Amino acid sequence: MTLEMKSIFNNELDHWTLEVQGEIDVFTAKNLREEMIRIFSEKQKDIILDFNKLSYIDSTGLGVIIGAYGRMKEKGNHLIIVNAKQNVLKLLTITGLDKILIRNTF
Amino acid sequence: MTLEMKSIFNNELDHWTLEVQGEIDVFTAKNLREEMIRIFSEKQKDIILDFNKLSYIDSTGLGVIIGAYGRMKEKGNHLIIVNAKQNVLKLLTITGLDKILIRNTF
Amino acid sequence: MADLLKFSIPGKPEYVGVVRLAVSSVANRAGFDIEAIEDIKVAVAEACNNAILHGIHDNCCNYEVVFTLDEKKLTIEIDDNGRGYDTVNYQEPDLSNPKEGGLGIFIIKALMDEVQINSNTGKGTTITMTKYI
Amino acid sequence: MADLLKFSIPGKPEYVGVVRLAVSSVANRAGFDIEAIEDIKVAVAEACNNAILHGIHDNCCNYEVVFTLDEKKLTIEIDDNGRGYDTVNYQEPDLSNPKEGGLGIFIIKALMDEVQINSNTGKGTTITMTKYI
Ligand SMILES: Nc1ncnc2c1ncn2[C@@H]1O[C@H](COP(=O)(O)OP(=O)(O)O)[C@@H](O)[C@H]1O
Ligand SMILES: Nc1ncnc2c1ncn2[C@@H]1O[C@H](COP(=O)(O)OP(=O)(O)O)[C@@H](O)[C@H]1O
Repeated sequence: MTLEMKSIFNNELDHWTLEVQGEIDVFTAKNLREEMIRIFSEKQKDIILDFNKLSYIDSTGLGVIIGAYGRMKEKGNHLIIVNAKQNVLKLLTITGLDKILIRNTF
Repeated sequence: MTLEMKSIFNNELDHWTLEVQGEIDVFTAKNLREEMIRIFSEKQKDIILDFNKLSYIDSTGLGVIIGAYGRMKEKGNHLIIVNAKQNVLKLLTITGLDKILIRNTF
Repeated sequence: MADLLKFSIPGKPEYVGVVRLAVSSVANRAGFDIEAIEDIKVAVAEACNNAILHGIHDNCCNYEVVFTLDEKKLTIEIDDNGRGYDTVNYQEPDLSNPKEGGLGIFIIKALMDEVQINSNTGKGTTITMTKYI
Repeated sequence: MADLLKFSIPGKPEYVGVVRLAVSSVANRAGFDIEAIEDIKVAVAEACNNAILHGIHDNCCNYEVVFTLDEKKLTIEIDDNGRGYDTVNYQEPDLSNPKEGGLGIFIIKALMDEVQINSNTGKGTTITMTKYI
Protein backbone atom coordinates (compact mmCIF):
# COMPACT_ATOMS: atom_id res chain seq x y z
CA MET A 1 0.00 0.00 0.00
CA THR A 2 2.73 2.38 -0.90
CA LEU A 3 3.03 4.27 -4.13
CA GLU A 4 6.15 6.02 -5.29
CA MET A 5 6.28 8.16 -8.41
CA LYS A 6 9.05 9.71 -10.45
CA SER A 7 8.27 12.17 -13.24
CA ILE A 8 10.88 13.13 -15.77
CA PHE A 9 10.39 15.34 -18.77
CA ASN A 10 12.18 14.00 -21.84
CA ASN A 11 13.27 16.99 -23.90
CA GLU A 12 14.40 14.91 -26.85
CA LEU A 13 11.15 13.00 -27.26
CA ASP A 14 9.09 15.92 -25.94
CA HIS A 15 7.01 13.96 -23.46
CA TRP A 16 6.69 13.15 -19.76
CA THR A 17 7.64 9.78 -18.37
CA LEU A 18 5.90 9.02 -15.09
CA GLU A 19 7.37 5.96 -13.46
CA VAL A 20 5.09 4.39 -10.90
CA GLN A 21 6.26 1.99 -8.20
CA GLY A 22 4.09 0.03 -5.76
CA GLU A 23 0.33 -0.17 -5.64
CA ILE A 24 -2.37 2.13 -6.97
CA ASP A 25 -5.47 1.54 -4.90
CA VAL A 26 -8.29 3.32 -3.12
CA PHE A 27 -5.75 4.67 -0.62
CA THR A 28 -3.03 5.86 -3.00
CA ALA A 29 -4.93 6.69 -6.24
CA LYS A 30 -5.37 10.34 -5.26
CA ASN A 31 -1.57 10.75 -5.23
CA LEU A 32 -1.40 9.59 -8.84
CA ARG A 33 -4.19 11.97 -9.78
CA GLU A 34 -2.37 14.90 -8.19
CA GLU A 35 0.95 14.02 -9.80
CA MET A 36 -0.59 13.74 -13.28
CA ILE A 37 -2.37 17.05 -12.84
CA ARG A 38 0.81 18.66 -11.55
CA ILE A 39 3.09 17.62 -14.41
CA PHE A 40 0.48 18.24 -17.11
CA SER A 41 -0.07 21.78 -15.84
CA GLU A 42 3.69 22.32 -15.60
CA LYS A 43 4.16 21.28 -19.24
CA GLN A 44 1.19 20.38 -21.38
CA LYS A 45 2.72 17.40 -23.16
CA ASP A 46 2.01 13.71 -23.70
CA ILE A 47 2.53 11.41 -20.71
CA ILE A 48 4.03 7.93 -20.76
CA LEU A 49 3.03 5.96 -17.68
CA ASP A 50 5.78 3.45 -17.02
CA PHE A 51 4.19 0.55 -15.09
CA ASN A 52 7.32 -1.59 -14.97
CA LYS A 53 7.38 -1.44 -11.16
CA LEU A 54 3.63 -1.34 -10.58
CA SER A 55 2.47 -4.45 -8.75
CA TYR A 56 -1.23 -3.67 -8.37
CA ILE A 57 -3.97 -1.42 -9.63
CA ASP A 58 -7.69 -1.31 -8.82
CA SER A 59 -10.70 0.43 -10.37
CA THR A 60 -10.06 3.66 -8.47
CA GLY A 61 -6.60 3.72 -10.07
CA LEU A 62 -8.08 2.98 -13.49
CA GLY A 63 -10.61 5.76 -12.87
CA VAL A 64 -7.82 8.26 -12.24
CA ILE A 65 -6.14 7.23 -15.49
CA ILE A 66 -9.38 7.46 -17.47
CA GLY A 67 -9.95 10.93 -16.01
CA ALA A 68 -6.48 12.09 -17.02
CA TYR A 69 -6.88 10.50 -20.45
CA GLY A 70 -10.09 12.47 -21.03
CA ARG A 71 -8.65 15.80 -19.88
CA MET A 72 -5.50 15.31 -21.97
CA LYS A 73 -7.41 14.19 -25.06
CA GLU A 74 -9.43 17.42 -24.96
CA LYS A 75 -6.15 19.32 -25.24
CA GLY A 76 -4.91 17.07 -28.02
CA ASN A 77 -2.42 15.15 -25.87
CA HIS A 78 -1.80 11.44 -25.51
CA LEU A 79 -1.62 9.25 -22.42
CA ILE A 80 0.09 5.92 -22.88
CA ILE A 81 0.88 3.00 -20.59
CA VAL A 82 4.05 0.97 -21.11
CA ASN A 83 5.61 -2.06 -19.43
CA ALA A 84 2.46 -3.19 -17.60
CA LYS A 85 2.85 -6.53 -15.85
CA GLN A 86 0.61 -9.50 -16.54
CA ASN A 87 -1.84 -8.84 -13.69
CA VAL A 88 -2.17 -5.15 -14.49
CA LEU A 89 -2.49 -5.91 -18.21
CA LYS A 90 -5.33 -8.30 -17.43
CA LEU A 91 -7.36 -5.51 -15.82
CA LEU A 92 -6.61 -3.14 -18.69
CA THR A 93 -7.81 -5.81 -21.12
CA ILE A 94 -10.97 -6.72 -19.19
CA THR A 95 -11.99 -3.06 -19.10
CA GLY A 96 -11.06 -2.39 -22.74
CA LEU A 97 -8.57 0.26 -21.67
CA ASP A 98 -5.74 -1.55 -23.45
CA LYS A 99 -7.30 -0.38 -26.75
CA ILE A 100 -6.90 3.29 -25.93
CA LEU A 101 -3.93 3.33 -23.54
CA ILE A 102 -1.52 0.79 -24.95
CA ARG A 103 0.18 1.20 -28.29
CA ASN A 104 2.69 -0.97 -30.02
CA THR A 105 4.69 1.99 -31.14
CA PHE A 106 4.66 5.45 -29.78
CA MET B 1 4.05 -21.03 5.45
CA THR B 2 6.21 -23.28 3.37
CA LEU B 3 9.32 -25.04 4.50
CA GLU B 4 11.85 -26.59 2.17
CA MET B 5 14.79 -28.62 3.38
CA LYS B 6 17.94 -29.95 1.77
CA SER B 7 20.21 -32.37 3.63
CA ILE B 8 23.69 -33.12 2.38
CA PHE B 9 26.28 -35.26 4.10
CA ASN B 10 29.72 -33.73 3.94
CA ASN B 11 32.22 -36.59 3.77
CA GLU B 12 35.25 -34.38 4.16
CA LEU B 13 34.08 -32.64 7.32
CA ASP B 14 32.11 -35.70 8.46
CA HIS B 15 28.86 -33.90 9.28
CA TRP B 16 25.38 -33.24 7.93
CA THR B 17 24.37 -29.86 6.57
CA LEU B 18 20.64 -29.29 6.69
CA GLU B 19 19.68 -26.21 4.74
CA VAL B 20 16.30 -24.84 5.69
CA GLN B 21 14.29 -22.45 3.52
CA GLY B 22 11.06 -20.69 4.41
CA GLU B 23 9.24 -20.71 7.72
CA ILE B 24 9.34 -23.11 10.65
CA ASP B 25 6.09 -22.75 12.52
CA VAL B 26 3.30 -24.72 14.17
CA PHE B 27 2.28 -26.02 10.73
CA THR B 28 5.69 -26.97 9.34
CA ALA B 29 7.77 -27.82 12.45
CA LYS B 30 6.87 -31.51 12.29
CA ASN B 31 8.57 -31.72 8.87
CA LEU B 32 11.82 -30.43 10.37
CA ARG B 33 11.53 -32.95 13.22
CA GLU B 34 11.07 -35.82 10.76
CA GLU B 35 13.95 -34.71 8.56
CA MET B 36 16.35 -34.41 11.50
CA ILE B 37 15.34 -37.83 12.79
CA ARG B 38 15.68 -39.30 9.31
CA ILE B 39 19.20 -38.05 8.60
CA PHE B 40 20.47 -38.75 12.12
CA SER B 41 19.28 -42.34 11.91
CA GLU B 42 20.78 -42.69 8.44
CA LYS B 43 24.18 -41.51 9.67
CA GLN B 44 24.72 -40.72 13.31
CA LYS B 45 26.85 -37.59 12.85
CA ASP B 46 26.83 -33.92 13.86
CA ILE B 47 24.28 -31.70 12.14
CA ILE B 48 24.81 -28.14 10.95
CA LEU B 49 21.51 -26.32 10.52
CA ASP B 50 22.01 -23.67 7.86
CA PHE B 51 19.44 -20.95 8.49
CA ASN B 52 20.62 -18.64 5.72
CA LYS B 53 17.26 -18.89 3.96
CA LEU B 54 15.08 -19.22 7.04
CA SER B 55 12.77 -16.23 7.35
CA TYR B 56 10.82 -17.21 10.46
CA ILE B 57 10.83 -19.57 13.41
CA ASP B 58 8.43 -19.89 16.34
CA SER B 59 8.56 -21.74 19.67
CA THR B 60 7.31 -25.00 18.14
CA GLY B 61 10.30 -24.85 15.78
CA LEU B 62 12.65 -24.06 18.65
CA GLY B 63 11.12 -26.99 20.55
CA VAL B 64 11.91 -29.35 17.69
CA ILE B 65 15.52 -28.15 17.67
CA ILE B 66 15.85 -28.48 21.45
CA GLY B 67 14.47 -32.02 21.19
CA ALA B 68 16.97 -32.97 18.51
CA TYR B 69 19.78 -31.29 20.46
CA GLY B 70 18.96 -33.41 23.51
CA ARG B 71 18.75 -36.69 21.60
CA MET B 72 21.99 -35.97 19.74
CA LYS B 73 23.85 -34.87 22.86
CA GLU B 74 23.01 -38.20 24.49
CA LYS B 75 24.84 -39.93 21.66
CA GLY B 76 27.74 -37.51 21.87
CA ASN B 77 26.84 -35.54 18.75
CA HIS B 78 26.61 -31.79 18.16
CA LEU B 79 23.83 -29.72 16.67
CA ILE B 80 24.83 -26.28 15.48
CA ILE B 81 23.00 -23.39 13.85
CA VAL B 82 24.78 -21.19 11.32
CA ASN B 83 23.82 -18.11 9.27
CA ALA B 84 20.74 -17.21 11.30
CA LYS B 85 19.17 -13.91 10.28
CA GLN B 86 18.63 -11.05 12.68
CA ASN B 87 15.03 -11.91 13.58
CA VAL B 88 15.79 -15.61 14.10
CA LEU B 89 18.92 -14.74 16.08
CA LYS B 90 16.83 -12.53 18.34
CA LEU B 91 14.63 -15.47 19.35
CA LEU B 92 17.65 -17.72 19.89
CA THR B 93 19.13 -15.04 22.14
CA ILE B 94 15.95 -14.37 24.11
CA THR B 95 15.60 -18.06 24.86
CA GLY B 96 19.30 -18.57 25.65
CA LEU B 97 19.59 -21.12 22.86
CA ASP B 98 22.36 -19.12 21.20
CA LYS B 99 24.66 -20.27 24.02
CA ILE B 100 24.31 -23.94 23.18
CA LEU B 101 23.50 -23.89 19.46
CA ILE B 102 25.70 -21.17 18.03
CA ARG B 103 29.47 -21.37 17.98
CA ASN B 104 32.00 -18.99 16.60
CA THR B 105 34.07 -21.81 15.19
CA PHE B 106 33.00 -25.34 14.49
CA MET C 1 -16.34 -29.49 6.75
CA ALA C 2 -15.75 -25.99 5.48
CA ASP C 3 -13.38 -23.59 7.22
CA LEU C 4 -14.72 -20.17 8.08
CA LEU C 5 -12.63 -17.00 8.45
CA LYS C 6 -14.22 -13.70 9.40
CA PHE C 7 -12.59 -10.29 9.26
CA SER C 8 -14.12 -7.12 10.57
CA ILE C 9 -12.32 -4.11 9.09
CA PRO C 10 -12.64 -0.34 9.63
CA GLY C 11 -14.30 1.33 6.65
CA LYS C 12 -11.20 3.29 5.72
CA PRO C 13 -9.09 3.15 2.54
CA GLU C 14 -5.88 2.53 4.47
CA TYR C 15 -7.01 -0.92 5.61
CA VAL C 16 -7.90 -2.42 2.24
CA GLY C 17 -4.24 -3.40 1.90
CA VAL C 18 -4.54 -5.53 5.03
CA VAL C 19 -7.51 -7.34 3.50
CA ARG C 20 -5.63 -7.85 0.23
CA LEU C 21 -2.73 -9.54 2.00
CA ALA C 22 -5.04 -11.72 4.05
CA VAL C 23 -7.08 -12.70 0.99
CA SER C 24 -3.94 -13.68 -0.92
CA SER C 25 -2.83 -15.80 1.97
CA VAL C 26 -6.18 -17.58 2.31
CA ALA C 27 -6.42 -18.17 -1.44
CA ASN C 28 -2.87 -19.50 -1.47
CA ARG C 29 -3.72 -21.86 1.37
CA ALA C 30 -6.79 -22.99 -0.59
CA GLY C 31 -4.47 -24.11 -3.37
CA PHE C 32 -5.27 -21.59 -6.11
CA ASP C 33 -2.57 -20.76 -8.64
CA ILE C 34 -0.95 -17.32 -8.81
CA GLU C 35 -3.32 -15.91 -11.43
CA ALA C 36 -6.42 -17.06 -9.55
CA ILE C 37 -5.02 -15.66 -6.27
CA GLU C 38 -4.56 -12.32 -8.01
CA ASP C 39 -8.12 -12.46 -9.44
CA ILE C 40 -9.61 -13.15 -6.02
CA LYS C 41 -7.52 -10.41 -4.42
CA VAL C 42 -8.65 -7.83 -6.96
CA ALA C 43 -12.31 -8.86 -6.76
CA VAL C 44 -12.42 -8.74 -2.96
CA ALA C 45 -10.60 -5.40 -2.91
CA GLU C 46 -13.15 -3.94 -5.35
CA ALA C 47 -15.97 -5.03 -3.07
CA CYS C 48 -14.16 -3.49 -0.07
CA ASN C 49 -13.77 -0.25 -2.04
CA ASN C 50 -17.53 -0.20 -2.65
CA ALA C 51 -18.29 -0.84 1.02
CA ILE C 52 -16.02 2.06 1.96
CA LEU C 53 -16.87 4.51 -0.82
CA HIS C 54 -20.59 3.88 -1.29
CA GLY C 55 -21.81 1.83 1.65
CA ILE C 56 -20.41 3.22 4.87
CA HIS C 57 -20.78 6.90 5.78
CA ASP C 58 -17.64 8.86 6.72
CA ASN C 59 -15.54 6.04 8.18
CA CYS C 60 -18.28 5.47 10.74
CA CYS C 61 -18.17 1.69 10.91
CA ASN C 62 -16.56 -1.57 10.11
CA TYR C 63 -17.48 -3.92 7.30
CA GLU C 64 -17.06 -7.68 7.26
CA VAL C 65 -15.21 -10.03 4.97
CA VAL C 66 -16.19 -13.68 5.44
CA PHE C 67 -14.36 -16.58 3.79
CA THR C 68 -15.83 -20.04 3.46
CA LEU C 69 -13.33 -22.55 2.21
CA ASP C 70 -13.88 -26.18 1.28
CA GLU C 71 -12.09 -28.61 -1.02
CA LYS C 72 -13.88 -27.38 -4.13
CA LYS C 73 -14.30 -23.66 -3.74
CA LEU C 74 -13.63 -20.43 -1.90
CA THR C 75 -16.62 -18.20 -1.23
CA ILE C 76 -16.15 -14.66 0.03
CA GLU C 77 -18.84 -12.39 1.33
CA ILE C 78 -18.29 -8.68 1.81
CA ASP C 79 -20.93 -7.20 4.01
CA ASP C 80 -21.61 -3.60 5.00
CA ASN C 81 -24.46 -2.11 7.00
CA GLY C 82 -24.27 1.03 4.93
CA ARG C 83 -26.47 3.00 2.58
CA GLY C 84 -27.37 0.19 0.22
CA TYR C 85 -28.51 0.81 -3.35
CA ASP C 86 -30.99 -0.28 -5.97
CA THR C 87 -29.34 -3.19 -7.75
CA VAL C 88 -32.07 -3.29 -10.41
CA ASN C 89 -30.88 -0.02 -11.93
CA TYR C 90 -27.28 -1.18 -12.22
CA GLN C 91 -25.85 -0.50 -15.66
CA GLU C 92 -22.84 -2.25 -17.12
CA PRO C 93 -20.13 0.19 -18.15
CA ASP C 94 -19.90 1.08 -21.85
CA LEU C 95 -16.34 -0.02 -22.54
CA SER C 96 -16.15 1.93 -25.79
CA ASN C 97 -16.73 5.13 -23.86
CA PRO C 98 -14.65 4.89 -20.66
CA LYS C 99 -15.81 6.81 -17.60
CA GLU C 100 -13.99 7.51 -14.36
CA GLY C 101 -16.29 5.28 -12.33
CA GLY C 102 -18.53 2.26 -12.66
CA LEU C 103 -15.93 -0.46 -13.25
CA GLY C 104 -15.84 -2.21 -9.86
CA ILE C 105 -18.74 -4.64 -10.11
CA PHE C 106 -17.94 -5.30 -13.76
CA ILE C 107 -14.39 -6.32 -12.80
CA ILE C 108 -15.61 -8.52 -9.95
CA LYS C 109 -17.98 -10.36 -12.31
CA ALA C 110 -15.23 -10.81 -14.87
CA LEU C 111 -12.82 -12.32 -12.35
CA MET C 112 -15.00 -14.58 -10.21
CA ASP C 113 -17.02 -17.66 -11.17
CA GLU C 114 -20.19 -16.65 -9.34
CA VAL C 115 -21.27 -13.27 -8.00
CA GLN C 116 -24.44 -12.36 -6.17
CA ILE C 117 -25.39 -8.98 -4.79
CA ASN C 118 -27.98 -8.33 -2.17
CA SER C 119 -28.64 -4.73 -1.29
CA ASN C 120 -31.33 -2.84 0.58
CA THR C 121 -31.46 0.94 0.56
CA GLY C 122 -30.73 2.16 4.06
CA LYS C 123 -29.84 -1.30 5.32
CA GLY C 124 -26.66 -2.26 3.54
CA THR C 125 -25.10 -4.48 0.93
CA THR C 126 -23.82 -8.03 0.80
CA ILE C 127 -21.85 -9.21 -2.18
CA THR C 128 -21.05 -12.91 -2.36
CA MET C 129 -18.45 -14.21 -4.77
CA THR C 130 -17.19 -17.72 -5.43
CA LYS C 131 -14.20 -19.14 -7.19
CA TYR C 132 -13.80 -22.86 -7.85
CA ILE C 133 -10.46 -24.48 -7.19
CA MET D 1 -10.74 7.32 17.96
CA ALA D 2 -9.16 3.90 17.88
CA ASP D 3 -9.53 1.56 14.91
CA LEU D 4 -10.73 -1.95 15.59
CA LEU D 5 -9.95 -5.02 13.46
CA LYS D 6 -11.36 -8.42 14.35
CA PHE D 7 -10.32 -11.74 12.86
CA SER D 8 -12.03 -15.02 13.53
CA ILE D 9 -9.75 -17.89 12.51
CA PRO D 10 -10.19 -21.68 12.42
CA GLY D 11 -8.19 -23.35 15.20
CA LYS D 12 -5.87 -25.13 12.79
CA PRO D 13 -2.10 -24.77 12.35
CA GLU D 14 -2.41 -24.06 8.63
CA TYR D 15 -4.11 -20.69 9.23
CA VAL D 16 -1.57 -19.14 11.59
CA GLY D 17 0.33 -17.97 8.52
CA VAL D 18 -2.72 -15.95 7.43
CA VAL D 19 -2.77 -14.25 10.83
CA ARG D 20 0.97 -13.55 10.64
CA LEU D 21 0.62 -11.78 7.31
CA ALA D 22 -2.36 -9.77 8.51
CA VAL D 23 -0.60 -8.80 11.74
CA SER D 24 2.47 -7.61 9.84
CA SER D 25 0.29 -5.52 7.61
CA VAL D 26 -1.62 -3.93 10.50
CA ALA D 27 1.60 -3.23 12.42
CA ASN D 28 3.14 -1.73 9.31
CA ARG D 29 0.11 0.50 8.87
CA ALA D 30 0.42 1.52 12.51
CA GLY D 31 3.89 2.85 11.74
CA PHE D 32 6.10 0.38 13.63
CA ASP D 33 9.61 -0.23 12.33
CA ILE D 34 10.67 -3.57 10.85
CA GLU D 35 12.01 -5.02 14.11
CA ALA D 36 8.88 -4.08 16.06
CA ILE D 37 6.65 -5.52 13.30
CA GLU D 38 8.58 -8.77 13.56
CA ASP D 39 8.25 -8.78 17.37
CA ILE D 40 4.50 -8.27 17.18
CA LYS D 41 4.14 -10.94 14.51
CA VAL D 42 6.03 -13.51 16.58
CA ALA D 43 4.16 -12.67 19.79
CA VAL D 44 0.73 -12.91 18.17
CA ALA D 45 1.66 -16.16 16.42
CA GLU D 46 2.76 -17.67 19.74
CA ALA D 47 -0.60 -16.79 21.26
CA CYS D 48 -2.38 -18.33 18.25
CA ASN D 49 -0.29 -21.48 18.69
CA ASN D 50 -1.43 -21.70 22.30
CA ALA D 51 -5.08 -21.22 21.35
CA ILE D 52 -4.75 -24.02 18.81
CA LEU D 53 -2.52 -26.43 20.73
CA HIS D 54 -3.81 -25.97 24.29
CA GLY D 55 -7.10 -24.09 24.11
CA ILE D 56 -9.26 -25.49 21.38
CA HIS D 57 -10.07 -29.21 21.16
CA ASP D 58 -9.38 -31.04 17.90
CA ASN D 59 -9.89 -28.17 15.45
CA CYS D 60 -13.44 -27.81 16.76
CA CYS D 61 -13.72 -24.04 16.71
CA ASN D 62 -12.46 -20.68 15.74
CA TYR D 63 -10.47 -18.30 17.91
CA GLU D 64 -10.42 -14.52 17.66
CA VAL D 65 -7.67 -12.00 17.12
CA VAL D 66 -8.71 -8.43 17.90
CA PHE D 67 -6.57 -5.39 17.09
CA THR D 68 -7.10 -1.98 18.66
CA LEU D 69 -5.00 0.68 17.09
CA ASP D 70 -4.60 4.31 18.10
CA GLU D 71 -1.86 6.88 17.61
CA LYS D 72 0.17 5.66 20.57
CA LYS D 73 -0.16 1.89 20.65
CA LEU D 74 -1.35 -1.35 19.14
CA THR D 75 -3.18 -3.74 21.43
CA ILE D 76 -3.92 -7.28 20.33
CA GLU D 77 -6.18 -9.72 22.08
CA ILE D 78 -6.16 -13.41 21.25
CA ASP D 79 -9.23 -15.09 22.56
CA ASP D 80 -10.24 -18.75 22.60
CA ASN D 81 -13.24 -20.44 24.17
CA GLY D 82 -11.15 -23.50 24.86
CA ARG D 83 -9.95 -25.53 27.81
CA GLY D 84 -8.40 -22.68 29.77
CA TYR D 85 -5.70 -23.26 32.39
CA ASP D 86 -4.52 -22.21 35.81
CA THR D 87 -2.34 -19.17 35.22
CA VAL D 88 -1.18 -19.12 38.86
CA ASN D 89 0.86 -22.28 38.38
CA TYR D 90 2.69 -20.93 35.34
CA GLN D 91 6.43 -21.44 35.59
CA GLU D 92 9.00 -19.51 33.64
CA PRO D 93 11.26 -21.75 31.59
CA ASP D 94 14.71 -22.52 33.04
CA LEU D 95 16.88 -21.22 30.19
CA SER D 96 19.96 -23.04 31.42
CA ASN D 97 18.13 -26.33 30.97
CA PRO D 98 16.21 -26.10 27.68
CA LYS D 99 13.05 -28.16 27.26
CA GLU D 100 11.00 -28.86 24.15
CA GLY D 101 8.06 -26.80 25.34
CA GLY D 102 7.20 -23.92 27.61
CA LEU D 103 8.75 -21.05 25.66
CA GLY D 104 5.66 -19.41 24.12
CA ILE D 105 4.47 -17.10 26.89
CA PHE D 106 8.06 -16.29 27.85
CA ILE D 107 8.74 -15.14 24.29
CA ILE D 108 5.54 -13.08 24.16
CA LYS D 109 6.49 -11.29 27.40
CA ALA D 110 9.99 -10.63 26.11
CA LEU D 111 8.76 -9.06 22.86
CA MET D 112 5.75 -6.99 23.93
CA ASP D 113 5.54 -3.99 26.26
CA GLU D 114 2.53 -5.22 28.23
CA VAL D 115 1.03 -8.70 28.48
CA GLN D 116 -1.98 -9.81 30.46
CA ILE D 117 -3.48 -13.29 30.57
CA ASN D 118 -6.95 -14.14 31.67
CA SER D 119 -7.86 -17.81 31.74
CA ASN D 120 -10.65 -19.88 33.22
CA THR D 121 -10.50 -23.65 33.22
CA GLY D 122 -13.24 -24.95 30.96
CA LYS D 123 -14.13 -21.49 29.71
CA GLY D 124 -11.15 -20.30 27.71
CA THR D 125 -8.24 -17.93 27.59
CA THR D 126 -7.73 -14.32 26.60
CA ILE D 127 -4.24 -12.95 26.23
CA THR D 128 -3.90 -9.21 25.72
CA MET D 129 -0.65 -7.69 24.54
CA THR D 130 0.34 -4.11 23.82
CA LYS D 131 3.19 -2.48 22.00
CA TYR D 132 3.77 1.28 22.06
CA ILE D 133 4.58 3.02 18.82
N1 LIG E 1 -21.56 -1.56 -0.98
C1 LIG E 1 -22.28 -0.67 -1.67
N2 LIG E 1 -23.09 0.21 -1.01
C2 LIG E 1 -23.81 1.13 -1.68
N3 LIG E 1 -23.80 1.25 -3.03
C3 LIG E 1 -23.02 0.42 -3.75
C4 LIG E 1 -22.23 -0.58 -3.12
N4 LIG E 1 -21.58 -1.26 -4.08
C5 LIG E 1 -21.93 -0.72 -5.24
N5 LIG E 1 -22.82 0.30 -5.07
C6 LIG E 1 -23.45 1.12 -6.12
O1 LIG E 1 -23.20 0.53 -7.37
C7 LIG E 1 -22.53 1.46 -8.23
C8 LIG E 1 -21.58 0.72 -9.17
O2 LIG E 1 -20.49 0.21 -8.44
P1 LIG E 1 -19.14 -0.16 -9.18
O3 LIG E 1 -19.44 -0.98 -10.37
O4 LIG E 1 -18.21 -0.80 -8.18
O5 LIG E 1 -18.51 1.20 -9.69
P2 LIG E 1 -18.07 2.49 -8.85
O6 LIG E 1 -17.79 2.03 -7.47
O7 LIG E 1 -16.87 3.01 -9.54
O8 LIG E 1 -19.22 3.45 -8.95
C9 LIG E 1 -21.86 2.42 -7.30
O9 LIG E 1 -21.64 3.68 -7.91
C10 LIG E 1 -22.88 2.52 -6.17
O10 LIG E 1 -23.91 3.39 -6.48
N1 LIG F 1 -4.77 -20.58 25.16
C1 LIG F 1 -4.45 -21.50 26.10
N2 LIG F 1 -5.35 -22.43 26.49
C2 LIG F 1 -5.03 -23.35 27.42
N3 LIG F 1 -3.83 -23.44 28.01
C3 LIG F 1 -2.88 -22.55 27.67
C4 LIG F 1 -3.13 -21.53 26.70
N4 LIG F 1 -2.02 -20.79 26.59
C5 LIG F 1 -1.11 -21.31 27.42
N5 LIG F 1 -1.61 -22.38 28.08
C6 LIG F 1 -0.91 -23.20 29.10
O1 LIG F 1 0.29 -22.56 29.46
C7 LIG F 1 1.41 -23.40 29.21
C8 LIG F 1 2.62 -22.62 28.82
O2 LIG F 1 2.45 -22.08 27.52
P1 LIG F 1 3.70 -21.61 26.67
O3 LIG F 1 4.58 -20.78 27.53
O4 LIG F 1 3.19 -20.97 25.44
O5 LIG F 1 4.51 -22.94 26.33
P2 LIG F 1 4.03 -24.22 25.49
O6 LIG F 1 2.89 -23.81 24.62
O7 LIG F 1 5.20 -24.65 24.72
O8 LIG F 1 3.64 -25.24 26.54
C9 LIG F 1 0.91 -24.39 28.17
O9 LIG F 1 1.62 -25.61 28.22
C10 LIG F 1 -0.54 -24.56 28.56
O10 LIG F 1 -0.68 -25.49 29.60
